[in-house]
Amino acid sequence: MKLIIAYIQPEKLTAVKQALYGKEVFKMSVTNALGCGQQKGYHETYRGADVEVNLLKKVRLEIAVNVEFVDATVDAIISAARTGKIGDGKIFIQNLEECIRIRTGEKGAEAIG
Amino acid sequence: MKLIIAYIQPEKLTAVKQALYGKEVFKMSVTNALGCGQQKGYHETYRGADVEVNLLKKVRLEIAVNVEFVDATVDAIISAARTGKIGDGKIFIQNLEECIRIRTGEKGAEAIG
Amino acid sequence: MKLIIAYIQPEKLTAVKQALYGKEVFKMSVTNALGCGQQKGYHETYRGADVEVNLLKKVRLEIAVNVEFVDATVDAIISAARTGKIGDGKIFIQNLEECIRIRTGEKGAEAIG
Amino acid sequence: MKKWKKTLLLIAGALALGAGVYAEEVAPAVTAADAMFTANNIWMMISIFLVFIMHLGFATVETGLTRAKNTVNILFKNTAIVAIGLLTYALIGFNLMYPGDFSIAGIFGFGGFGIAAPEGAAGLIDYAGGAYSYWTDFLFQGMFAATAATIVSGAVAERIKLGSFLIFSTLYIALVYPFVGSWVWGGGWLAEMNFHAGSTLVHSVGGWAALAGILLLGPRLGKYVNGKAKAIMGHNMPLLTIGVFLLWLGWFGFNGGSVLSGDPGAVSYVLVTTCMAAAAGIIGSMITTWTVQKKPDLTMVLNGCLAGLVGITAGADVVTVGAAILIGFICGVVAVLSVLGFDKLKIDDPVGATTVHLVCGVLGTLFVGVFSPDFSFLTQLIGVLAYGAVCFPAAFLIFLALKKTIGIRVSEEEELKGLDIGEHGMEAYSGFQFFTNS
Amino acid sequence: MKKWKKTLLLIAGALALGAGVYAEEVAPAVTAADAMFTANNIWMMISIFLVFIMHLGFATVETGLTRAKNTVNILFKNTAIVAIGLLTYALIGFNLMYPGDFSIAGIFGFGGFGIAAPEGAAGLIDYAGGAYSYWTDFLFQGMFAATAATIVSGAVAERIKLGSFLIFSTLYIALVYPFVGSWVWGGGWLAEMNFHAGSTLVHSVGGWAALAGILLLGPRLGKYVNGKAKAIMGHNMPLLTIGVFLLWLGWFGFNGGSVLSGDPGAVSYVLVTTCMAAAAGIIGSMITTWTVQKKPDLTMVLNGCLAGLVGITAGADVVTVGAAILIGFICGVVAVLSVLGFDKLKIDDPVGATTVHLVCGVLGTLFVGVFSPDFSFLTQLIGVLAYGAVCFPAAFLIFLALKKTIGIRVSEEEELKGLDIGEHGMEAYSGFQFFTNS
Amino acid sequence: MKKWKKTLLLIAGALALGAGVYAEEVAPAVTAADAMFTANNIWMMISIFLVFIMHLGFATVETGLTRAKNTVNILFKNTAIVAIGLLTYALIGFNLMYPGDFSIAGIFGFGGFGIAAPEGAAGLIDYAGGAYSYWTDFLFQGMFAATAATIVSGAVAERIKLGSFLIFSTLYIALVYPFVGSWVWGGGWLAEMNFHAGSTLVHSVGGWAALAGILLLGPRLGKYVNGKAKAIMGHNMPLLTIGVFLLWLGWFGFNGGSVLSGDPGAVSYVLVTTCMAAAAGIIGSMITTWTVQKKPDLTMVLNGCLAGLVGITAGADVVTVGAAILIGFICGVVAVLSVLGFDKLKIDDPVGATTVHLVCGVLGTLFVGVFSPDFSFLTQLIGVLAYGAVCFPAAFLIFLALKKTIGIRVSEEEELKGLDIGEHGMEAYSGFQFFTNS
Ligand SMILES: Nc1ncnc2c1ncn2[C@@H]1O[C@H](COP(=O)(O)OP(=O)(O)O)[C@@H](O)[C@H]1O
Ligand SMILES: Nc1ncnc2c1ncn2[C@@H]1O[C@H](COP(=O)(O)OP(=O)(O)O)[C@@H](O)[C@H]1O
Ligand SMILES: Nc1ncnc2c1ncn2[C@@H]1O[C@H](COP(=O)(O)OP(=O)(O)O)[C@@H](O)[C@H]1O
Repeated sequence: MKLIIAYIQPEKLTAVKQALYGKEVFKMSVTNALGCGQQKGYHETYRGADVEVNLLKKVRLEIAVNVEFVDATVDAIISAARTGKIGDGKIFIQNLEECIRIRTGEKGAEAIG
Repeated sequence: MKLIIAYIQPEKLTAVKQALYGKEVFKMSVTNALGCGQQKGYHETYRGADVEVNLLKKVRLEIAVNVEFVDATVDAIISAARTGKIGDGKIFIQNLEECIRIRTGEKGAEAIG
Repeated sequence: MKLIIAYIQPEKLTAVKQALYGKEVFKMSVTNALGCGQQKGYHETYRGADVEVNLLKKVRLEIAVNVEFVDATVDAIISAARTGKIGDGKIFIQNLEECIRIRTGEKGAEAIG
Repeated sequence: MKKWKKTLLLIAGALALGAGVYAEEVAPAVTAADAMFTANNIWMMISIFLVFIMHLGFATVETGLTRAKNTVNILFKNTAIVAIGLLTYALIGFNLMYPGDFSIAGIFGFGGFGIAAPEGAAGLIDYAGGAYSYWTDFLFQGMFAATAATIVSGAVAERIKLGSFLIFSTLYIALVYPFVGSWVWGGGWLAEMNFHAGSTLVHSVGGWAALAGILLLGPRLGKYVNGKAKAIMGHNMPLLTIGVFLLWLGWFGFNGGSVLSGDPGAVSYVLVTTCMAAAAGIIGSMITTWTVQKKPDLTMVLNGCLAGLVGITAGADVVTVGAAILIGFICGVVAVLSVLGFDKLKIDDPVGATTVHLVCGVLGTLFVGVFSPDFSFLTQLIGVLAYGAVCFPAAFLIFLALKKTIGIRVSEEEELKGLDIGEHGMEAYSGFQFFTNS
Repeated sequence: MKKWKKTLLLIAGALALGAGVYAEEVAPAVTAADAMFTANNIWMMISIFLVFIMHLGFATVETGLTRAKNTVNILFKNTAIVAIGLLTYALIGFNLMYPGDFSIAGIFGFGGFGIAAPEGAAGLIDYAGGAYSYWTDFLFQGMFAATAATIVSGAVAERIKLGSFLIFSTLYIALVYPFVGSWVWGGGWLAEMNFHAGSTLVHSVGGWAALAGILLLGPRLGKYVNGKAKAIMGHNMPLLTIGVFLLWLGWFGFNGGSVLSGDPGAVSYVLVTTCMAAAAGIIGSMITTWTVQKKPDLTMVLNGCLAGLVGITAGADVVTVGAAILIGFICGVVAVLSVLGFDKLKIDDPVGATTVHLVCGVLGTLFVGVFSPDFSFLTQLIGVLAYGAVCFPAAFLIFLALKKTIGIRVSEEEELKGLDIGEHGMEAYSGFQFFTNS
Repeated sequence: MKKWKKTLLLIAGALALGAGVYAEEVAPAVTAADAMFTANNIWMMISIFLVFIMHLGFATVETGLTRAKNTVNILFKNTAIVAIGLLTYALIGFNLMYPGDFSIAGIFGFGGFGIAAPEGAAGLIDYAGGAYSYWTDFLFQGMFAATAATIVSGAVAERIKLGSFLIFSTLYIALVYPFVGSWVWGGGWLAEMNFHAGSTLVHSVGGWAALAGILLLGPRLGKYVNGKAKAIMGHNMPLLTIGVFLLWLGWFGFNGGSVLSGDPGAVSYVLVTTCMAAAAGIIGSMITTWTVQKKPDLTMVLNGCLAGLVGITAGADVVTVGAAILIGFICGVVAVLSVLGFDKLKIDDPVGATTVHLVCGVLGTLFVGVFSPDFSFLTQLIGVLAYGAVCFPAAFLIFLALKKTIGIRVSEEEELKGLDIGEHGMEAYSGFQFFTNS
């Protein structure tokens, strides 16, 4: 099992969700995050004082999948989130040792989906 | 060392915390998250337009523990968070390579608790 | 590649960011979190009823780096976040198997920075 | 707004005082009585506006002191109540409260459905001795009517079913409030006893119903755990503060308008006692909360301000400035202790409505018998008991009937998710992130 | 505030009625006409305050019904509009609306730039038949002027360029509004036809411009996806509710002040019909939204309240109380259906301004011809059409000219990020966390 | 509200003008002077309400311009100040400000503790030449008293200890404000010199104390880093905007009530100059912020509006409409530059109180000598300097004494966590998620 973490532009969340559903990935967790990447920030001013905003709003997806779903999941995210512009985001993949469904106590591959 | 990530229903947080304390797990980090799982969402309407809300409010726990604490931690979470209803949540376990206490620079098993 | 997760005091974020920039670590993701650690909480009261607040506000950093950057990153965080007081925070290091830049599809070491 | 006609219309209008027929050739001379009538009526209209804005004050206070997930529901209830109050008062309430003649001596009378002004210019001037017009009278009284239900709204918040609450409010405002109101304002038996309660009547009528509602509903989930009161924090202190200031503002009309004319000496005196009691309520509750809770609690101090205002409402025109300060101060102290006390009794009132309106309303009414030589403590006590003896059971019965039939409490699941989603399918603060752990 | 001079100054002041020269020895006796003048003028000044606070009401309603990321922009527009409205009205508007003599019979006239009171005490008393002073008149009318642009502000929110909106508003308020206003209020051709619209005029003038703006701008990104309307939720229901209550409060002056004197009978009657229509609007929309949408939508009910208020504005002084309730109820029902209908037509109006001000403004004006025997339906229809025929094209042309030159819509990127960052480089709720997924 | 007694009581009440003895048989005829008295008094009571609501305006402006973590603290201070202001004014202030006779010629006098109306109906009518009642006078002045401390509250926000602030406010309102106030309003030496400042006096008295407080406290943590000003963003722009509109509304009573009668010409003229200056302040600051900061800053424009209002306060009754616009515009421009300037000087004023109240207050007072032929620039300058010479050192000394004893600044840790937790042990927005990185 793998844990896929993806940072995407907030406005792409709906499209990414649709794309994941299309690949039969229905389960995921979402948090909002602030990101510092290649995308440069912008300037705000407040009462004359300059504010450099370099932490930009991002959405963080966390998706646990069985190994055979990894490629489909990554492809789905990329296809929906890519605009070709800086700031599109990044995907990280980690190993996941165990997964347990709280309701039933099921473990592993059965529990994940 | 392992990193345990658990998604639970928000209203269960206090109970889970108590259960973890009972097992002498005192340290944890909490964020709020939105989750898409087996639990189906609900519909809102706003000025006549339908809104399907399928990202439900969840609480995400992140708990780093030494290997010998893994089972106790998982059990505590399950015992306090389980209602038997869809939406109870899920637990993920990952390997944790290193842990450092910023204040003292201690590392590993000492630092974790 | 490694994934470094650090919990720090919110007011240290700017300093930590500067320190990371100094070590040429420019990319990171930030979320806010609540933490339960050695730092004891505080009491609020509301209309006479006591409220024990033991989940304290923390900032969570997630930084993916190539292996050779791990030490520099950890040092930078510690140097900027340490005050010597309880509540300074903790750093966790995990293995990171893959990293993909959504915009270009680049993978691995190239994609991370 | 046809300015070209203005000169004509206005001379005529001002003089003819609303009569249908305007003399276009010879405008009769303005008399001093006309001018006084106009001035008095303007004062009463201002009071209408001030009492009206109290409804916004109540809405924001209740919203501020409850959780974000129940915000839409509270705003909805407070909006609907104003509409229900005004319409039922036009249909039934006004003529039940001011029946003219009583069918059952001093206890019950009904002047018929609907509202209609006395005819002609003479009718206008004759009405209320030329102090204000029929329509002004109706609207001033109508603005009060909804208040009783609004007081209940806060006390039962975060757990009552919307439909049941609206049915309760309609019945209570349309029937109970004007019925018991007629005993004093309509010239019934309590008026004949020289009972002096002024507008605190509204507070106690609302307060008793609030108590009945709370007892039948039970506390919110998670309020009392293992016998200990837990804090369920209100989500918006600026809203609360806006509400309290608006209520104080409204009280200028609530008490000042109750003088029923623009009499400079009498009205301004009432404004002074009202403000002094509010200020003393703030100081009284501030000292108490700082002492008892170690750190001064804003919500307690704002409750204390309202407590002072409710406390002075009965006696605003008949006590001295010194007594007003004392009354306000005592009510401020009592407010804090009463909120703590109700929690001890496991009576869960999220906004302190029973404390402010019932406890301090009763206290204020009794204080008239203490601080003014013209009124008897015994009569004041009888009045207070009489209202409790009718309002509490009446509210209890209506709530009970609803509980046995359509139910009054939302499901546990809905209570956890919030009534905004449950009753309205919407959120109050779309886009904002909440940490919802209760 | 020099109290040591008070006694002297005040006797003199009160009597001399603003005349420059104060008699210090022999104060002339106060006449009843002086007192009446003072009372009437006080009423009109109160109306000024009430109409003024409507601007805050509009600002908060529009803010509440849109997204957090566009809040600063909306507040900014509503602040700027008040300033632009008052200043252009002083420079041009007042004398365009009340030209005195028409250059083109009943259609166009201009009384010259700037404002200046008639001279001397006599001028004061003679002005408007002694009902109020020149300055009161100017300020009351000036407070209305900005309203038309404010109505547009909500409809075009979340996507219009700030600069273009300010230019549009300046032109529309300074030229179009007073020009068409003179037809009725200035004594022009519609006044001569006995057209009775009162202040709904403002609503329709604003409403037509709102419609023109929406059509040229197009819907917000993400509002209509695959031909279906998506919800773009407003971010702050308490702000919305505060706004609606403040607007209702303001309406007491909007309608009550339009009586143009403090006449007790006439003004208080208008207050009653106004309140009854607002209350019935709430009930009408509540029933409709509960039926159509299954759960009652707070935003619809608050729109319904405003719809009732707009609906009664034309006829407040000439219809019966029963008719007022009916008008309010119908407008409440229509409000809900109209919001749904505009969405079907893909006309994206975030706050329902076209529904409330245009649809219900037109309805209310026509209702005068239905419910009052003194006015002809045909004339009312002619008036309504005349305003549409001039205001819509005028607004459309101004917007079109702006679109072809400096552009009227912000970039897609700015719309996604929000106009607060884009136009102002700042945030409305610094520190709060949002979940921004649109 | 005993309607059955109404007719009788009201005829009597209206005529007897608050006298204790009511003739029940033969009601004396209403005189025009009675009606005028009633109308004037109503106007002054309205002014009381308007000035009262300014306190809510200040509370919301200050809350909006500071961080969420200090919200409870600011609301608490503003609530407590109103109570302290009213109570100390009743005890000491009123008779210190209006001593009747001066002990030290034109400089100091004290009329004794407490408040008491002149006796009998005659006393009422004689008081202030029949313009308003004793109680109206007291309450109008009392509402001003707290304002001075409120101005300080914003400037020292986010770092001052609650207890120290309350002690400072009590001393400053009870002693310093009425003492220096007596020089002008009490008929002291500046009144004799024909110094014309009107209510700007309040602004400068508050402004000097704000400056003293800021200098002794030092800037907020993180405000000036490496010699550069950093933005510490206010957390709630809708609250700020609500506050500014409420303040503008209140200013109608602040300036209009300072006419001290309902004189139609004089009052309405003051309302017009007030509005014109506010509008011009908006335009002036808008142009300046748009030019200097590239994008127009809402907080600057709202400060500019207040700056225009403060600027016109001294001369509202004596300058032309054109001059009012000019004064407002200049103050609007100055407001923006002054906020930037104070930041350059590292004087950290989170809400711009020193800019708005001190800088524009001084400017406005001087402008009277420039734009009105009746007043001398030199006298105006002397007045301004006199106030600075007493108020600044007085405030400085009180703050210094507190600093040396109980301390005036909260600990660094408390400042980081927020004063809501530190001073009150509670939060303003329970459940909302914040990103707290400072
Ligand atoms: N090395 C990293 N560690 C943690 N988060 C990262 C890293 N690189 C990118 N991110 C996250 O991804 C987001 C998008 O990255 P960005 O550099 O803008 O994309 P791109 O690589 O397409 O230019 C960032 O805002 C940040 O949240
Ligand atoms: N595969 C997954 N990847 C990421 N998060 C998941 C996954 N499965 C479940 N979750 C999280 O756990 C929450 C509860 O899951 P749910 O399916 O409702 O529980 P159950 O398995 O008991 O039906 C989800 O809302 C989501 O936040
Ligand atoms: N074992 C753990 N698992 C998850 N989070 C932890 C763990 N230990 C510490 N943390 C996070 O780090 C924060 C700081 O920890 P704390 O114990 O206060 O630091 P210190 O070790 O210096 O006393 C906590 O609030 C929590 O968010």
